[in-house]
Amino acid sequence: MSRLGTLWVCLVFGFMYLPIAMIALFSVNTSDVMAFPLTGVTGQWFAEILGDGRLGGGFLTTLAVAFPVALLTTLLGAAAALALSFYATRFRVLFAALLLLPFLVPRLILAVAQLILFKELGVSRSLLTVIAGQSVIILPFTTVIVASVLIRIDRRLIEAAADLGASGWSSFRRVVLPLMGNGLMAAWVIAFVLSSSEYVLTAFLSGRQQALSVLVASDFRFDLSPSLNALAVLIVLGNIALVVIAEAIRHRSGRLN
Amino acid sequence: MRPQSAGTWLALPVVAALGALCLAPLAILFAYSFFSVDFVTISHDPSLKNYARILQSETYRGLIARAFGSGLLVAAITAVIGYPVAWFLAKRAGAAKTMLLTLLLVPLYSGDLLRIFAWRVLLGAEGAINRSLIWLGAIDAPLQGLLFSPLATHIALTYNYLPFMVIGLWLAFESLDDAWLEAAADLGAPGRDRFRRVTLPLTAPGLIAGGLMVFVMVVGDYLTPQLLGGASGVTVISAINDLFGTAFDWPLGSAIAWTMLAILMLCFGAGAVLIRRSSLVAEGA
Amino acid sequence: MNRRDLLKTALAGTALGAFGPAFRADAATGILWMTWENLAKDDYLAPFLAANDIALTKTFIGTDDEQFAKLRAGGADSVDLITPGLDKVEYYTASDLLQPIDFARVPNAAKLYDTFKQTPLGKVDGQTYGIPFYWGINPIVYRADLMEAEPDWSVFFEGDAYNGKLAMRDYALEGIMIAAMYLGIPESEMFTMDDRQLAEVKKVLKIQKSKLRTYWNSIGDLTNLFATGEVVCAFSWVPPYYELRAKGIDMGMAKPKQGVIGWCDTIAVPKGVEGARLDAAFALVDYLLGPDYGKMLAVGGPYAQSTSAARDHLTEEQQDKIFIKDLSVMDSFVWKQNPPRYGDWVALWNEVKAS
Amino acid sequence: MAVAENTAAGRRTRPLLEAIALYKSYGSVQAVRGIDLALAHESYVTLLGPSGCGKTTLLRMVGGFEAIGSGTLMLDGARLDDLPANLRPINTVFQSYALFPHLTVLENVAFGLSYRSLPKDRIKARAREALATVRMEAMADRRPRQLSGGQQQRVALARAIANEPRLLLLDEPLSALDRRMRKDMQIELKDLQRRLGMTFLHVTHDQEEAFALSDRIVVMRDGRIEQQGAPGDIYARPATAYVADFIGGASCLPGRILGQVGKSYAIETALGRHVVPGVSGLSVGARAVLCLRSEKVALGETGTPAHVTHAVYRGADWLLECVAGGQIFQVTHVGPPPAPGETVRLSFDPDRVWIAREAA
Repeated sequence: MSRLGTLWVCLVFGFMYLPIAMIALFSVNTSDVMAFPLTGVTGQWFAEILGDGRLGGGFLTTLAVAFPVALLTTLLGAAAALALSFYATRFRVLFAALLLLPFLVPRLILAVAQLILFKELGVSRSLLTVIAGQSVIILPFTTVIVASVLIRIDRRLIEAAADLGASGWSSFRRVVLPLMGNGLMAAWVIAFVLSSSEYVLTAFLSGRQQALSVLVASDFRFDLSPSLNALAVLIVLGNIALVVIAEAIRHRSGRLN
Repeated sequence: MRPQSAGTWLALPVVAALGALCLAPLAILFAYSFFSVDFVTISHDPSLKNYARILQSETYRGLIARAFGSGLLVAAITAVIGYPVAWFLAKRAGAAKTMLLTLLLVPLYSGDLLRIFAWRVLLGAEGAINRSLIWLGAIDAPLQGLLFSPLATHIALTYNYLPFMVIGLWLAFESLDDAWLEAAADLGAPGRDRFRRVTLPLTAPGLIAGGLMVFVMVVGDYLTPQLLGGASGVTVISAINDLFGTAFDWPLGSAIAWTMLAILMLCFGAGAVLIRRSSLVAEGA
Repeated sequence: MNRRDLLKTALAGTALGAFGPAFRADAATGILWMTWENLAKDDYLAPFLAANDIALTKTFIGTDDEQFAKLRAGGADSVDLITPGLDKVEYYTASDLLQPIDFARVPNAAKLYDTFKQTPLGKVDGQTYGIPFYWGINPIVYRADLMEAEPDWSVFFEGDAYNGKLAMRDYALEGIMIAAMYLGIPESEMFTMDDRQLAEVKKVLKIQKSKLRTYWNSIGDLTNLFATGEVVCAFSWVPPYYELRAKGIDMGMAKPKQGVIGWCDTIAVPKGVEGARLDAAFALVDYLLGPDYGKMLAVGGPYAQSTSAARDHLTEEQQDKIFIKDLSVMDSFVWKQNPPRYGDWVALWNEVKAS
Repeated sequence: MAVAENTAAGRRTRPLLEAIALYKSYGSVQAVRGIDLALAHESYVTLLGPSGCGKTTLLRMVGGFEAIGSGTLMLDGARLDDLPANLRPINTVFQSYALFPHLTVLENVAFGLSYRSLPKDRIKARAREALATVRMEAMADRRPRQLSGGQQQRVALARAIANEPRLLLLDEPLSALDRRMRKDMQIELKDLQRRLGMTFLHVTHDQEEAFALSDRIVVMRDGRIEQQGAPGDIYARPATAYVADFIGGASCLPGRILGQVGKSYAIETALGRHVVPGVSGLSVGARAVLCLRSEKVALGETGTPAHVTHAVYRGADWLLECVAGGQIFQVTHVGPPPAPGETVRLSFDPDRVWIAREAA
């Protein structure tokens, strides 16, 4: 059973990395057409992408959006998860349904509707509108992640804290918060990644500054340059690095799960 | 501070954010769905005309049905593929668990568009798979149907949303106590029965949660069918996009969007009821 | 790095995000141009930016319609210049999003070709709101190495030699125009087809669908399809022809006798732009209609400007490439217009695709 | 603290904890239905009963983790009802220990002390003292998951007593320990309670544990108190058949009261008439049970004929199971046992059996 399971997991991971392997392959192929046969090895595309100032600017814009979005959605997601589990509000079911809503609405439609709303309110498009719009669709993800950590914290720890004299806030700060640390970290990373790869809402809600995802999509429209493959390889590697760092932190502080 | 009121206070900012940025825009769309459009002027006389049009149009009805069909199909496929993976991650992966979960998600960060083009390179007439099969002597001529077909669309959709199914199932397996399986074995249940009578019911919440996530995302995905599905790659979402963008018929677009939303909410409501029924975890103390 | 440091970094990032725009010292007039990426390459604009104290920001559009939806929903005044198609300008004017072009501030507009001077499109009550800016045709592009003869529109509707190897742009207006041309419906009736004509169009479009490998969505997408051999013949834009020939693929370009679709994009100034920003916007418009830009566009595009400003600076071969060697050819094009029943056209197109 | 000072004068005259007419229900399930209870100062009291009898709910209401349905709780004569858990001078040893996994042993123990306005070094010193009390000083810097079950138990205990609560609650604290460890801990707990002079309220389903520890046992059933008293009283003079059976597994023979003779009753059973002492207040004609404990029944030449069905060797003696008049009796027997199937005669000293009510 276990050997069969291992085989199956290997196959599935192989499937998941098949397109990534293609992207990596063509990021070092000399031809600028993404098609077989392969023509030779080059570092040209990586050089091109690293030397592209426009994409550099887009990258900074992406960071300027992704950092606040990740922070905001982690905080709100944590609040939502707490309201769903540890400090369950009376309107929990209604609240959960509301949280799922942004998840159900097709992105483009939500983007147009938000744009109409912003116009009615006299808010012009800027990074702030992008941050607001993205936060709403990423919120359900962070909530689920934090909640999945919270439901595994033993509720009796809170009782124990209260028993020993801790008030509600104090037991949150000294017991719940340290125990949900990993969940917050994971939520932050996921939110950061989702924000940086979001295209539809970003394209609709952004004003003067354009994030990397928008620039890449725009490049795609005219020219499928292999340097975009190189970019994707860098992004994937960057993400893996981010995750490895988070893991390392977790291990060093290592005490849970 | 009572825990309940603390919860309400915590929920408040979240509700405010969702209310302002999701509920309010959706309410606007809901209002639009009763309006009509004349060139670029939206007339504000409410009517049910748009909903009537959807009911009468074979195209829109067919597209909605097809979207839900695809959603169900991909949810089922990802469940079958993902189930053993989730089990392995939860019960056999040990210290590598977090790493493997992360590795499962990382490919999604490479971006939708690029991955779609990677699939083209894989599935194309001159693509990696056809070339390998010809080289192996399995086929003589390239299989045209691999790319620009519902097959291609569903392969890529399965790929895109498999990780979400695995995450949902993994959470369910994490809370599945091995002792229950041992107990079932002890009581004489053969392997297949143990699965059917213990594992499956106990992981059902994860299956339903993962299934709903996948279902919704498949229904909402228009890029994958458009770029990999060939001439039949039209989806209800791309039709709504057309109505919003190209035809400037926001009212009809809003009406279709709300029809879909209503059906989705019904599905989710039903799913939530199912999860509650199948959940063995008692609420409260 | 511990958790606290990470938090600090995150907070710093937030602050950067919130105040980032304010950090930029902004002495020059900043204007924002919403345009197609291939019209605003840095080297095309370098002479203009060097000569003027203007900071230009570009945002790129995906489709004409997306541009309209975005501006219609969110207002246009945060943008200083937009790039609608000539046939789409009336959408913007009907939505009251544009201000008329002040020709006194655009001297190069005097050199507009007659076709563009005379066109009723882009104008309301004699005032021009979208000034024709550059133009071209959408021909058939094909792999000459893989096709026996030069195709015309009938290749998309008849015979089965190329079944499953054809591509059509996923765009209702052009798709239906082509079907109408194939059916022999004259240009004068084309945009006002009645129900019977539309039913016939729908019938042939369904046949067409069965022959297609796929509908294409962006020109980069189509270029890739040609290069990989997935598609041998498509209703196309011009760029893949030159791009793939440069890579050594034997490409052909056909301009069917039944008619060729001509298109023209305009540049327009949204309502509400004023003062220094308006001055800068008109300065850019004038530059875009002038010889420096026209020459670079003709070589780099290759696309034709709507004025004759650069024509004399081009070789005959270059002129031929962008169809301005013989200007009379312009009259043979079927210029895109906005059909009054556009909603029905889009519905028809979706019905065909969903059939 | 306020609670203690207000009532310092009347400290010895009132019980430490009083529960008056406590009720609690979850939906349609009534977990606690009408409890009146008084806990004396410096006593060790056990709530004894099978799972689901409401003993844990009662404990949680005292601890402040569960709102009171109706009724009153008083500590030192002051109402506890609306005081949240963190303000009650009561601490708990949880069944699962509930040690904070992210804190060290010392930090766990110091957790409660940090809510007193004490200087840091004083907190540390007192936490160490508490650890010393349970002989866990050496483990101060470990984390809970690095400890064995018994060690975690001690830490939980140290954490709870470090605060010097007026009342210590123990929720089945020994249930996760093995038999030998449980015995040791029982002795330690009792010893600790005496040394500290605190009142312990201990919940358990294990009667042996209750006997080993308690000054007073409260037997609960279905959300009510079935009987309370000193262990010896409860054992020797159970009020009901339920108590007799739950404590020490007496065989209960149903019968009818024929009349009262001094403090004894005449009772008619399937095995004849007997005159034996019993619980007070039984009326003539009432149904009652005759409780016979295994060690109070003897095999002899005379008495009721019975059938031996099983014989279990217990080291010091044998436990025989016999059937007489359709009733099963357990008999403790020293010496070579009769073989199963043999017929024996059972006898008992009427002064050493007891009549209890059939039900409360």
